[in-house]
Amino acid sequence: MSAKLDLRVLGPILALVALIVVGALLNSNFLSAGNITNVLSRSAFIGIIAVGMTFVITSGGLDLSVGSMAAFIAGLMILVMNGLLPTLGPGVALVLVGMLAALLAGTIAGFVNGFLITTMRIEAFIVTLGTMGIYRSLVTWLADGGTLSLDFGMRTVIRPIYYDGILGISWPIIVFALVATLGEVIMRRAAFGRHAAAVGSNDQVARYSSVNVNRVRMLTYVFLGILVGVATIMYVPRLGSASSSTGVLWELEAIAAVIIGGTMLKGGFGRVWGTVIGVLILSLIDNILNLTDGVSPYLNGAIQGVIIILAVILQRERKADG
Amino acid sequence: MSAKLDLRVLGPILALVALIVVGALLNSNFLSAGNITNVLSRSAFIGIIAVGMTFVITSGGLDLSVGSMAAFIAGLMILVMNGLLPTLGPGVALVLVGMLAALLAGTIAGFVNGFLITTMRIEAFIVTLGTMGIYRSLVTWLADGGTLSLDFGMRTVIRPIYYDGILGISWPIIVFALVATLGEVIMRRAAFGRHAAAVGSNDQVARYSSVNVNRVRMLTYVFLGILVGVATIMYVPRLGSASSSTGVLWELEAIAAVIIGGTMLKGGFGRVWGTVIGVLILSLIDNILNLTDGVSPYLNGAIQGVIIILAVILQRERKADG
Amino acid sequence: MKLTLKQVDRSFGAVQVLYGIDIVLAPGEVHALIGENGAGKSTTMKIMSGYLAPTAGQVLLNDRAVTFADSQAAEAAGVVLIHQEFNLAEQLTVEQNIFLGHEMKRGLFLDKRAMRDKASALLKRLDCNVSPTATVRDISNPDKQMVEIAKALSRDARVLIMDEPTAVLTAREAESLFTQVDRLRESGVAILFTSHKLDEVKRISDRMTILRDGWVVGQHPAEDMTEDAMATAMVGRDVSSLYPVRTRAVGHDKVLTVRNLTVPGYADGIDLDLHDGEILGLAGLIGAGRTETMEGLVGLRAATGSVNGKAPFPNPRAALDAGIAYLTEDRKERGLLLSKGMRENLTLQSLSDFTGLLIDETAEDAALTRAIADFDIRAPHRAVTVGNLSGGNQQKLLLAKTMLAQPKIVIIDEPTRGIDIGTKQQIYEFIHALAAEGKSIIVISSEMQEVIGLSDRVLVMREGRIAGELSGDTITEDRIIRLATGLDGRKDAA
Amino acid sequence: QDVKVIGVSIPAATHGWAGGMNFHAQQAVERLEEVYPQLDFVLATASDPSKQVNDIEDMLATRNISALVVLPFESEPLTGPVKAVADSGAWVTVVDRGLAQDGIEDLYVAGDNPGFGRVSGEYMVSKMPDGGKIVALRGIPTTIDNERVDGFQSAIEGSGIEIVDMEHGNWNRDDSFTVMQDFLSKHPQLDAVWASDDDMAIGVLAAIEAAGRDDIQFVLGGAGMKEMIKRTADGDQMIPANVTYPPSMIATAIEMTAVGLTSTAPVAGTFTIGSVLVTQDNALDFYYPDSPF
Ligand SMILES: Nc1ncnc2c1ncn2[C@@H]1O[C@H](COP(=O)(O)OP(=O)(O)OP(=O)(O)O)[C@@H](O)[C@H]1O
Ligand SMILES: Nc1ncnc2c1ncn2[C@@H]1O[C@H](COP(=O)(O)OP(=O)(O)OP(=O)(O)O)[C@@H](O)[C@H]1O
Ligand SMILES: O[C@@H]1[C@@H](O)[C@H](O)OC[C@H]1O
Ligand SMILES: [Mg+2]
Ligand SMILES: [Mg+2]
Repeated sequence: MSAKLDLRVLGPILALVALIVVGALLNSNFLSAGNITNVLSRSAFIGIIAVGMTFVITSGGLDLSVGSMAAFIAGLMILVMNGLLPTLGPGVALVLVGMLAALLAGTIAGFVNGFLITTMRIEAFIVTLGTMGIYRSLVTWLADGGTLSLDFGMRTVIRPIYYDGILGISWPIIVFALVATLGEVIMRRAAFGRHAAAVGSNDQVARYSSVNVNRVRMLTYVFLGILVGVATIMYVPRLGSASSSTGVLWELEAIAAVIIGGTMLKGGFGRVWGTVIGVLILSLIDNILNLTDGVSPYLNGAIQGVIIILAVILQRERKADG
Repeated sequence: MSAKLDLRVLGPILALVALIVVGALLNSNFLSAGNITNVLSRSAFIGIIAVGMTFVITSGGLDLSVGSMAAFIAGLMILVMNGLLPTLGPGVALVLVGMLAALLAGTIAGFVNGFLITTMRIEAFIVTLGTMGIYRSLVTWLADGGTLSLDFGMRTVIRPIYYDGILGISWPIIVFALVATLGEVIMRRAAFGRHAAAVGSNDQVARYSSVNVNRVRMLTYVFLGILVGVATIMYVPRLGSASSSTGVLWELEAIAAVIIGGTMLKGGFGRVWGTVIGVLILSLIDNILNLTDGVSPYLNGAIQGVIIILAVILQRERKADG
Repeated sequence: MKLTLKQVDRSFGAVQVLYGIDIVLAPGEVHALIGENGAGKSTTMKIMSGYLAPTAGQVLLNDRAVTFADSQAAEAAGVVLIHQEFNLAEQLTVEQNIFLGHEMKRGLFLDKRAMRDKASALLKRLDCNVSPTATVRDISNPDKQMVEIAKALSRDARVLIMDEPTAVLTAREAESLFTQVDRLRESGVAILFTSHKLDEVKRISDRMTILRDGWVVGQHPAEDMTEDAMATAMVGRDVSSLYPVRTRAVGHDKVLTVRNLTVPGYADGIDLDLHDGEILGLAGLIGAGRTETMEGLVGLRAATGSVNGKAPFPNPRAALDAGIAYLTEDRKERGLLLSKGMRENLTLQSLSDFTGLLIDETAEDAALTRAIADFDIRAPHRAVTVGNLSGGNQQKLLLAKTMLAQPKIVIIDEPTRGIDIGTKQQIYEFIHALAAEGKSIIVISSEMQEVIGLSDRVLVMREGRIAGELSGDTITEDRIIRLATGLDGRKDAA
Repeated sequence: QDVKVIGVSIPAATHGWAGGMNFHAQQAVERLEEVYPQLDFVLATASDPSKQVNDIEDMLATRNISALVVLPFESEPLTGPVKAVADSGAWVTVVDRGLAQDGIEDLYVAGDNPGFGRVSGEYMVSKMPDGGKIVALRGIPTTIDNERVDGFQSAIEGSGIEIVDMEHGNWNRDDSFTVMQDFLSKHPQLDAVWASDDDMAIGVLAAIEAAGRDDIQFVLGGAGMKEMIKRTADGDQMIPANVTYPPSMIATAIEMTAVGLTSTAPVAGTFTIGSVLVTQDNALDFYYPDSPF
């Protein structure tokens, strides 16, 4: 029992440590401040989304739409800022309006998913597969098949949100850390986290225990939508543009991170810190592949696949016997 | 109870009929023999795979790797046939060898997924996300980033497998119909179908009822792997080539078809004929969009998304009250 | 608070299961609801507590008609139901389950310490020493039941309704529960409970209502009713001789020889022999490891040692092929597919007997017809989802399912849990009939009387080992208890 | 002597042309590593713009690159990050798709997408002086595709050629097969097809052949896939021409960068690889049987 527990807890950590050791051996710059900042900052997008995904999955749901949603929100945020630029001028006010738009759009998008899943009682897989197609289409349409770009003057104003920070720690890292901490606290210390797990474990029981099951489910999707908005706020300053290729496959990465971190796909148990480790593992695989030569780039996907499976083998439960 | 049952049964059929009516109204060629043959033949790949996916999902599993697996097997089949061409010459023997190779590769690929999921006890989502990356990478690598093409002489020999048929019905349609019928019979009338549903419904109960749970799970993946092989055998003759873009997103389409057809994503209940309808719905959406003017092609994805959700709304269960 | 049902009817689809029920639950009174399996006890209780709405008639609280929108509304009004089947989230801890939906908070955050303390206190009051931080999935059935009870107690019920709360409890645990019931009665709570253990009904209730086929057939003060009278009122016939007389002697052939069977963590060095036509009782306290031993024997758990001179069965299929079937004590999680119909459940274990190339559904239907008759399964209709069968009828279906596989040796874990007394008698007769055919049976039971009444020979387990063997006249309650608790027998039990 | 590192960042091989480009990049790297012992190469392939930015960041932070050769997935998102590389003092070579801001790169090996569309359009007009009905297949929705389609449309303007239908075939054989089948059901009479890419042309040809339609006189693909060039050279009436957009431009760029880094030869500036019309007459000049594309 305790050995099993330890492995499930230690598994992802071991995988992460192993990757770090490999990285450090392969390249002396791997542990440089610059590289660490790079890896952590870029993990923030998927990371912030994956924290929200942890709640959705814990409560027995799934969201395939987050990647397209991020693209759509990024496009919207850019359109709003470009549109208001003549009125508000390139300054903090406009940035704030852009952020607000992103958060609002995320909230609404999360609400729409939640509504269709809870009130209309459609499988989450189908709903979010549908909205995934819808958002991807909409951003392509908004961009007329091309790229939506933030006005160039505005870009310099907004750039610091991704590239600057305080005390040498960049904003995306700070925001990711805050979101993760908040998520961990809510999962473990707030009634909402418990209710999410209860709903995922057995929604009948939860309902009979006076938990408002639909409300909890709905909130997980809204919460995730808002976090997609937050991730987008970090993303737009980095690239200053959005297109139909923005956020492609983010949903799979986020879900993979959640599961690598030890959350159960069937719901009932979630671990936010595990998700953070899952996200870091996925980012590091990419980073390490870039540190080395000699492997055909065609095989990157294969190596990623193998490492993902290995990372999870480390934490599998013992052969069930009862 | 009975009203609900009817809706769950009728839902997908209604959606299909609605689509057919819309198609016929929008374009007079929609119901032409040519168009019907086109749509049905194209549906065969996803359709054959989705029949296998129905069993996997019914028994509580999932397989994200089928699209890449199809690409990889197609690549392999082409390499084998090109390689043996000098020895065997361009004839039926070589085609048979190619088919055998595809079936064998499918069996092995299904076995590998099944082994990692059952014996190694890793989440199906992670295993098949991993193998999805692996197969995609491998086919890219085999093709050196480009396209693997069947020798030109061979192509004419193999072409009839996709384009010809008997009594005016093309082979892919015949094979799809056979696979679907067989699947339906196995699901409803064979012990294996019962066992798959039992395992997906409650694997403990199945185990206590002397059902070899791991064997059933394993067989669903192997069965699916073989069907991916069969789908590939239909696919290669069509264009005579395979590349890293072969089979992209087939997994999502197959899973969506299964769920639109009324099989439960959580497992425990599966309906093969529903899956067939799901596949047809998805194909028809594409077909109708191509036959219609006036909609920006950028919005195709959005329309697809909306229709998928609508199709499932038609069959949702009534609001549960416990 | 007083709760009244007035002329309550309830139907499921076309099938009516309750007819004009009148019951009054008075504050400070323990009311028992008794009746055969499927009589409508659980349905009545669900209506009282807002889980189901009546199709006709009224629910009154303190003489005012109320309509509970759902169970939360009932709970808010002080009416709490403990379900017949467990109603716990398996992946959550004991403490999380007890406070689910009613978490204690300090500011924005959960007050985990307070909840853990209160959970401990509640469990202690029930003499249950399961840890509040244990995951429910990992605790035993009796402990789950105690957690359910603790959960209900934590809700400060004014009307407490308990649906077969003692079905999975031992006499000792049931006694702790009754102590709490006495306390609640004194504090003016109105209590309704049901049980198929009529001695308990006698022991704890003040009044009782007897249901038969959805009708109230009698309401009496408890002191007016003997156990026999209750049984007769419920079943409509005399059931005083519960245990049949053996008609055939135990055979001489050993059909099962187990040596040094060890299930890591649960059982250590178990030896046992079983003869043809023998009924072997396996007694012991809950947690003694009886279930795990037998699960190890039939290949449901990893085990070492020898079974008939060979290694233990690798899986239950192999055991069944050798003619050994095990009937689980946990019908909900391990016994039946609750979302499927009776036919699929009945034939699941013996599907190969119904399958040539395809499943012979006609033969399956015939088997179901026979099972319904043989085991007196009362279902609203043949296509019913098994989860909608009454608890006792689920148990009968489970028995029928195991027997359909035609085992030569049957291991029955808690055969009559939740079974009404009339059917109990039938099941005992059935077990005897099996033995008379030369089949051998191992019965695990926490009901002392059952072990004594049925068995030719009894093995008593304690802490994973065989503490002693009793046969013939030595099979007495006293001897069993002494062995089970360690007063007699092997002292080296670890 | 100091070893200098050249980073090469390109989109992954997600469709035929990109596969060819990947192939040429790897060939060039292997070849140049032999030729220049003082050079090291780092090659990274990205499946989306964001991943490409990651790759470039990693090259800068961990591989101390002295030069970057980049074929931007998209112009806009790569502009900032590539500028950061340029600002760090490294040499920057941009290939094919330009950046959104002028003057960042030292060397620009440019493909000419509007030109690609224009040449294709002009050829159509020359083949159908009296006009006609055509259908067009588009690539993955991107700026490249938009530029090509715009170039094509302005070239056929007023010629009497009418595009009766246009859908995305996503530079993919299977998608274009499906789209073309449906176009054939919908339009009983067509004169030609602008497939705009050779992968798509293959799907289109298969659909036409299966339908047994003989109203369509020819299909114009693009990018110069070897099989298609061969058919043009052999005088296949259905594929009378091609328009180049050589995936080997990446190799040219890498090589020029290597030269620039190791010698004093002047390689800076813009080097446009124009899109050229290929017909039976000159087809053999564009036929590279050893290339995978
Ligand atoms: N949801 C339902 N749908 C259909 N029939 C139901 C449903 N719930 C209960 N029934 C039927 O109502 C009848 C009464 O069931 P109930 O559970 O109240 O019996 P019970 O007296 O509690 O029996 P037991 O002692 O076996 O628990 C049974 O025939 C049962 O099958
Ligand atoms: N010493 C113990 N303390 C607490 N729990 C225990 C102990 N021993 C066993 N258990 C738990 O008690 C549960 C019941 O054990 P088991 O099923 O072996 O008992 P049993 O003799 O079969 O009793 P029953 O079948 O009547 O429940 C098991 O799930 C086991 O985890
Ligand atoms: O990827 C594109 C390719 O398919 C097209 O043919 O040419 C331009 C490329 O960028
Ligand atoms: Mg009951
Ligand atoms: Mg037990």
